[in-house]
Amino acid sequence: MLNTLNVVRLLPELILLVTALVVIFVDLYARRRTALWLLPGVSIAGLVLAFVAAFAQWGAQEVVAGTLAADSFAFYFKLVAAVTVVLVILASVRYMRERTRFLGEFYAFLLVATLAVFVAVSATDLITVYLGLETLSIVSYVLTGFLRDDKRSNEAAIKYFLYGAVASAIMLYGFSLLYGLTGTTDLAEIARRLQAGDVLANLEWVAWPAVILAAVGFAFKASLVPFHQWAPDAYEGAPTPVTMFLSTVSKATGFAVMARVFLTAMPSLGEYWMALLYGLAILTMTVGNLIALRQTSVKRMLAYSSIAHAGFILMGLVAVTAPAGGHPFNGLDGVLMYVVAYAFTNAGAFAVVAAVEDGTGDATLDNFAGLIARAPFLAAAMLIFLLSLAGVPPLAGFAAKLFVFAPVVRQEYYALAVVALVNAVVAAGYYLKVVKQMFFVEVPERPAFAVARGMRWALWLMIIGVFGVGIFMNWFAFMSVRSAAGMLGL
Amino acid sequence: MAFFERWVLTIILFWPLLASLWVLLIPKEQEDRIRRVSIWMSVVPLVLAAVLFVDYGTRFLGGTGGIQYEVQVTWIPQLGASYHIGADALSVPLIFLTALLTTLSLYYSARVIKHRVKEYFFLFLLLETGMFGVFMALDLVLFYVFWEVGLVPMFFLIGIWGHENRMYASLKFFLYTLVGSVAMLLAFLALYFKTGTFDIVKLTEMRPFADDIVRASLVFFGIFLGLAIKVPSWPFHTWLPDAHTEAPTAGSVILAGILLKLGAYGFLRILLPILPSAFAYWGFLMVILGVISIVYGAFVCMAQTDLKRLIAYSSVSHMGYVMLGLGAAGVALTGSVPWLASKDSAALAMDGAMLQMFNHGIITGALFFLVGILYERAHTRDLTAFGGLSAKLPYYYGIFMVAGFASLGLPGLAGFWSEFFVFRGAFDIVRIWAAIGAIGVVVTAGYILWRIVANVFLGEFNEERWGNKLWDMVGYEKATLWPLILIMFFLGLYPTPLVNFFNSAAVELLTKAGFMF
Amino acid sequence: MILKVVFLLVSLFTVGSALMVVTHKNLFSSALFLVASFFGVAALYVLLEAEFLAVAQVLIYVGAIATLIIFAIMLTRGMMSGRTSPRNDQAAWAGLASVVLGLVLLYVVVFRVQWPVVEKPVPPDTIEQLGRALVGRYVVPFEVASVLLLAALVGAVLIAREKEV
Amino acid sequence: MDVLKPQIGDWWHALLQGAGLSSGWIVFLDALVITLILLGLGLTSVLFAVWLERKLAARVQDRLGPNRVGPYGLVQTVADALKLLTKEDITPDNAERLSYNLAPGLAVFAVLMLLLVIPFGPGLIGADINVGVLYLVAMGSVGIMAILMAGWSSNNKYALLGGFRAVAQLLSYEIPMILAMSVPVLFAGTMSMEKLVEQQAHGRWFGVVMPAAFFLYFLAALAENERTPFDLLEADSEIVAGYHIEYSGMKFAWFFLAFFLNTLILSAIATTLFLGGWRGPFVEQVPALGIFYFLAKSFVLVFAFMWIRATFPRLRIDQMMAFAWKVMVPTGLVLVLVAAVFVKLPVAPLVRDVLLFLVNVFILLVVAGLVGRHLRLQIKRLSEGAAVVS
Amino acid sequence: MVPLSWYLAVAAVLFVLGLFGVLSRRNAVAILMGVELMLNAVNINLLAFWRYTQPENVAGLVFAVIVLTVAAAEAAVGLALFIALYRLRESVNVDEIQLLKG
Repeated sequence: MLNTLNVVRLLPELILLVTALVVIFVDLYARRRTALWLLPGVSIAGLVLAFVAAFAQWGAQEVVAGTLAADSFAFYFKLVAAVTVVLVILASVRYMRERTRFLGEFYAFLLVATLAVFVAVSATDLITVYLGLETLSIVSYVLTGFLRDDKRSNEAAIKYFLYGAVASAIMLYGFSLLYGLTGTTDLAEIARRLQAGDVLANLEWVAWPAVILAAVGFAFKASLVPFHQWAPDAYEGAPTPVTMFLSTVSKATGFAVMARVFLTAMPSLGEYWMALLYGLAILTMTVGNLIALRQTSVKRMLAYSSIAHAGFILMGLVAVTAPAGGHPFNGLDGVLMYVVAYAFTNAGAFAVVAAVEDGTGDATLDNFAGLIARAPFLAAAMLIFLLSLAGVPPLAGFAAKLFVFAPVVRQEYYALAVVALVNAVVAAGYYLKVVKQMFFVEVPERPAFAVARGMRWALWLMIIGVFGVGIFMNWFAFMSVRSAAGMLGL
Repeated sequence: MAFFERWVLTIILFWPLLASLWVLLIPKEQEDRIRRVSIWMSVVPLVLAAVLFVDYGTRFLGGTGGIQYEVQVTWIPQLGASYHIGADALSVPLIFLTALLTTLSLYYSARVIKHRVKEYFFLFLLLETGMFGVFMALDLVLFYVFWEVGLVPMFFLIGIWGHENRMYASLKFFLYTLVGSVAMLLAFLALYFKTGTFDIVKLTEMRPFADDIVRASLVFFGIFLGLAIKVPSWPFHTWLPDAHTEAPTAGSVILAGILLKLGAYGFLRILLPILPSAFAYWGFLMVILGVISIVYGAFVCMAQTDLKRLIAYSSVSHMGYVMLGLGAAGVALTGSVPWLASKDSAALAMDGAMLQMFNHGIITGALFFLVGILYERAHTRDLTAFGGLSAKLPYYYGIFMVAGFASLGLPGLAGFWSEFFVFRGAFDIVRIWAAIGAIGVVVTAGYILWRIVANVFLGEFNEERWGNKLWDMVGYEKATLWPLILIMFFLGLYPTPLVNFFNSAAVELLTKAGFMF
Repeated sequence: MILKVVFLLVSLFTVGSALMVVTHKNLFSSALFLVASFFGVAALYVLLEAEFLAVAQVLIYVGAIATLIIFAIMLTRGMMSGRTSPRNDQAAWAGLASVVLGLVLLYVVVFRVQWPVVEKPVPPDTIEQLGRALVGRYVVPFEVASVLLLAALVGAVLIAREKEV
Repeated sequence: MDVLKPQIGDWWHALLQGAGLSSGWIVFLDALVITLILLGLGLTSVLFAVWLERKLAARVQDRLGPNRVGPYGLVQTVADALKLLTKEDITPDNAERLSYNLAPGLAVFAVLMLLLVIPFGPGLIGADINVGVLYLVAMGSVGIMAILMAGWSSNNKYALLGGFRAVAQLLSYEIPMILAMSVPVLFAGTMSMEKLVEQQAHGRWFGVVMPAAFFLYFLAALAENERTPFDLLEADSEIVAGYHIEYSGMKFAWFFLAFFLNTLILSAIATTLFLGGWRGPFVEQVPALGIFYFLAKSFVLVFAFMWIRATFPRLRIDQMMAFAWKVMVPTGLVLVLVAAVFVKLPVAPLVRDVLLFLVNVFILLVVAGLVGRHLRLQIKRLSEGAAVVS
Repeated sequence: MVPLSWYLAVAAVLFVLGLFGVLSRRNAVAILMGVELMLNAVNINLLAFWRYTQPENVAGLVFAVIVLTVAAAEAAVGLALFIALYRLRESVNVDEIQLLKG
């Protein structure tokens, strides 16, 4: 009921909502020149406030209004999302300015998408889970197709939309079965009811359909093979800042929701969903990497690479355990580490792609040739991000890999470990292809180009982030272990 | 001296990193300044490493062995991973070797590298930090971090400043090493889950998986893969000829001189003390691989026409000695050989392996410098293109002969002692295999004398092709090589200090592994 | 008994219309059958004593979604008839997969599982409770849904707007 | 409260039970009879309304109107209907037959369905479902569907344009209409039509308490009914009758019927929601009076509809859309907000009603003022532009 | 009373029909129609479960309401995209979207 609602717990969400409205009003009333810096400024200010509001509540552990959890797990994702979206906004200032005049709407949509992420990651009820995911999806469709007159943007959005709509319908069917079996939509309550006697007798018959159908939706959001076909197209066709968002925050949300639903609502079905995810993980990383190997567009290559990375993240969830005493490497903290590392890294890589697109018109491998001479900062930044993606220490990607490989080793899933190993190497192979283009190939005839200021800041922040996560792994380990512990009931 | 004790390693470790950042801040147009800065900055760790060498020696004489200069600062408390570094009788010489070869390489490169100077020196200094880190790390995570940090700059050094096939070679180098290192990471994690720590010292005390040979073997092979690729042992060696051949001169020097030692060092620092049971169990395998490497490498050398490639394959062969020595010690650990013989033999074999690590660094480093010097003039590495250089380039010939003879193990030069110790140790333990391995020594003499000396230095001088394009060694080249030549002579005549160092390290490691002396 | 007959008629109507929706060649007719199907579903809701949802179904599905769909069809006139087949190359596989999935679902969901059925009447104040729930326990989804609708509206306008001159 | 229904209903049920029918049959016959009554009532009213419209328009235009068939031409409509029924029924060659033939029926059906929830008198309601108001809105959208079908299936570009306009206009005006309708719903706390009437006892008509909402509803109803000044979907001078351009004979008659039924029903809804429904003096004593009051109030509204139609010019389509979205929707939102606040106001009902009335009038004035100012500005700009051109 | 399984059967059939539409249709709007059928099936499920297992708990109703709402928003955005696509390509057939393949 309303009177028991603790509004403070919803402060991050409210701040985002208000900021989105303010952005729209600013867009209405500010002069264009002012709006150009005021819009991103206001958006970033709102996100920073939301970040602070979420950070201040770190450590809380309660359910707000029956359908949202205010726990460390959720706050962790909120923090990551807020930071990443700030970076996205910084990276998009010039990119979007040159491509559309609906800037106010763009930033407002980004904020609403973030709001949806906030809701989805803290959802403790099938209804909020669905609504959060779906809001995120629908706003993402719009963002993907934002450059309406650009064929690629539009087609990307349509592909994304069609896959998304089907996936969410399938997921809903699974949810409805869960609801039918347990008579409730509350995740924790579902878990309790699933262990009740009358339900138990039917469990084996509902378990597979419910798990598979529900997993489809999450798998779509997290772009796991075989529900990934939208991803490369959407990532390539969408405005690149949007791609940054999709490939990091949106994907992370898929994992957050997947983890929460499976761990909170279906712990007793663990063997079912873990087996499913095991297969998906292997499939995802292998297929993603193999296709990425063949790409000539860097944007598309990164798209497939982020599919492959989804497989790596999934490893954490496959091998999730609840070791006593809140020790690290319980699997879930691997997901969390990966998400934060990946947020900086992949967003950074796509930001560089955006900058290269701005500077050279496209983002094929050829456009990256000799980048070190033409835009040394970009090349260096890209190198750092690619190395991080490859998992080279002391960068963020290493921390991530460490934390997802660890639980797999702990559980002694040797097959998975070997597949992951091979994939890590394959992935490094195509990352190095880009490095090779940037550093080894020399094209003296191509002109140098400059990087926009917002982009420069965003890249610096992301570089700092990538190094920070890698070197000060302990802070992030601390936070992710705490968050994971809360979720695992430790 | 408390300050020295506490900070010397850290300063050595991070000094090159600071230097590299300094280089980064210098505008790329000021190439001379970049060169000066990097060379002088690299001298600092060299001096410190020399001081360290001496200091450790005095301590050693004073009776304090084992790991010294230990620093342990909590890094990731959740994982029990810490910034834990230290140096013992094994690592101190290797640190010195690293500092020496880096300084020489930088000095040499300053004259040779004209293209993208800033990046070059930046990467080289970064590389030095990575190598130092591996030799100092006493924590598996830290070890892994520095292991990988060393990987990236070398990838660039090969890829940007290498020869025609540099891109292929750099990619191959990186990917091969990465396969190994990821496997190694997985094995480290397995160790962690068994013990709850990444600390090498603690792990050594705990000796995880001592009673579970299956899991111990799994972990062993995870780490083994990473190290053996780096060493490189046959059949993981295929990246090496490409990488060495295509790398720029200084890159080859570091690659052969230091990076290969990282793998061998890993065997001694991690595998032997932490997983002695598996090390012993699979010791015979290492013997076999070592012998195959020796013989195979040597025979392949005979078939080379590319001078640099020949030296590269000789590295495979020479690193085979290291493997043979280590494997023999492992076999001795099983206790399957007579007690009395194996006790000292194991230590001797390990002494030999360690000596070989150091010597090979010096000798092959020198050889690669020499090949580089020739290449700078002739722009070809084809053996058959030359002939009769002994008359035209006498100084060069002389230096080359010293290095070459050292390489083939001529008594009086450094190489002799390591080969001698290895075979002396191994003969007692794995007699037949050691005997087969000895074939390699013969073949080595063959390719040094027949392939190189006969083809390059003797015979007809091709006047119309080379005319006066080839000139003898000049000052900076001499300055680069003389320190190495001197060390070869010194160690050839008086190896005792180094042998003492290594012997104490070997004894200590074997003791930790459960060998009673 | 009479309820069962009514149910059967309604569901036949619904499923039949749905079948036409997915098989009819003419897109516009498909859309009309979709409307019919929506009505059928609304009637099923009435049979389930969920009048509010039945009305909402008509209001939203027929009044909003179907209208939008038909509107879109009309705006993209000329596309739904003629030249190309309405089905894609994988229609046969799709049919097979759908039949198999359908059989599995029917077997599992309908015949296998003993759903925990209770014989209880619907409380008379259901709608009031629904209203209270929407501003109580489910206030967050309620509000988020409104934000979503607003965003979707703005987004749709933004994307479908006239070409800029 | 239920005065009429129990009396008649009990007698009727007793009769049926006496005939030895099972309860299932009784339910069925109930439904049948109610349907027939509603149909009869609706259709007769339409006959009268058509006549009224023609007479009224004639009077406004200083003509006589129908005066041949029957006294004052009262039976003229019947004659016209018969004529339409006997005319040839043409279906265009390229028409989409199914929907072409279905559309008129659906149009009438959609409107007739609305009769079900309208309380004609105390207890005289087809079905008092508890989401009555929502039902009204929902059925309204079915009407749109019929127009879309007609517009599309005729395969005529004017018809299609009419269809487009139907969606644009009807959907747009549905929103202020729903907003206006939700004001009394909010105030009464129920969506049941009968309960809404109950809440308007003692002359406390919502239309009086909240004149702005009533006015908003009225305007929206004009548009929903495709009446001047909002009759753009069949604007004769632009798209020659729009969606039913191809229809003739019987099928045209269906559309015609739907149109007039809609007029009546929108008035009836307005009566129920805002004018106290069947309430009036002495209804408590003589329930039958309720029907009279209800019809009387409804026909006053119908009269107003017709009057406006006869006297106003048609809007341009962009003006019409702008009016809906820029004037009516915001006003409606404000009204809903105001109502929501006032419902919770802790004062005596009378005080609250008076306050609400004042606020409503204020809003009405403000909106009127704003619209007026805008119009004046536009006129000024237009005249200046004209000056420049000339 | 009609047994619950009847409703579930209708819902399952509707769901599968929708899925068939999605998989077999070439036109984007037709695919969307399939999706709408699937959503309807879900709603039938939800309401049937609500009625037969938990009539006094409105969670099922709330869920159905939310699904309805989201479906509307989704359809709006989707159709807007289709219209934009049509403006760009004069076609809303998805298998003609080749630009991004491969």
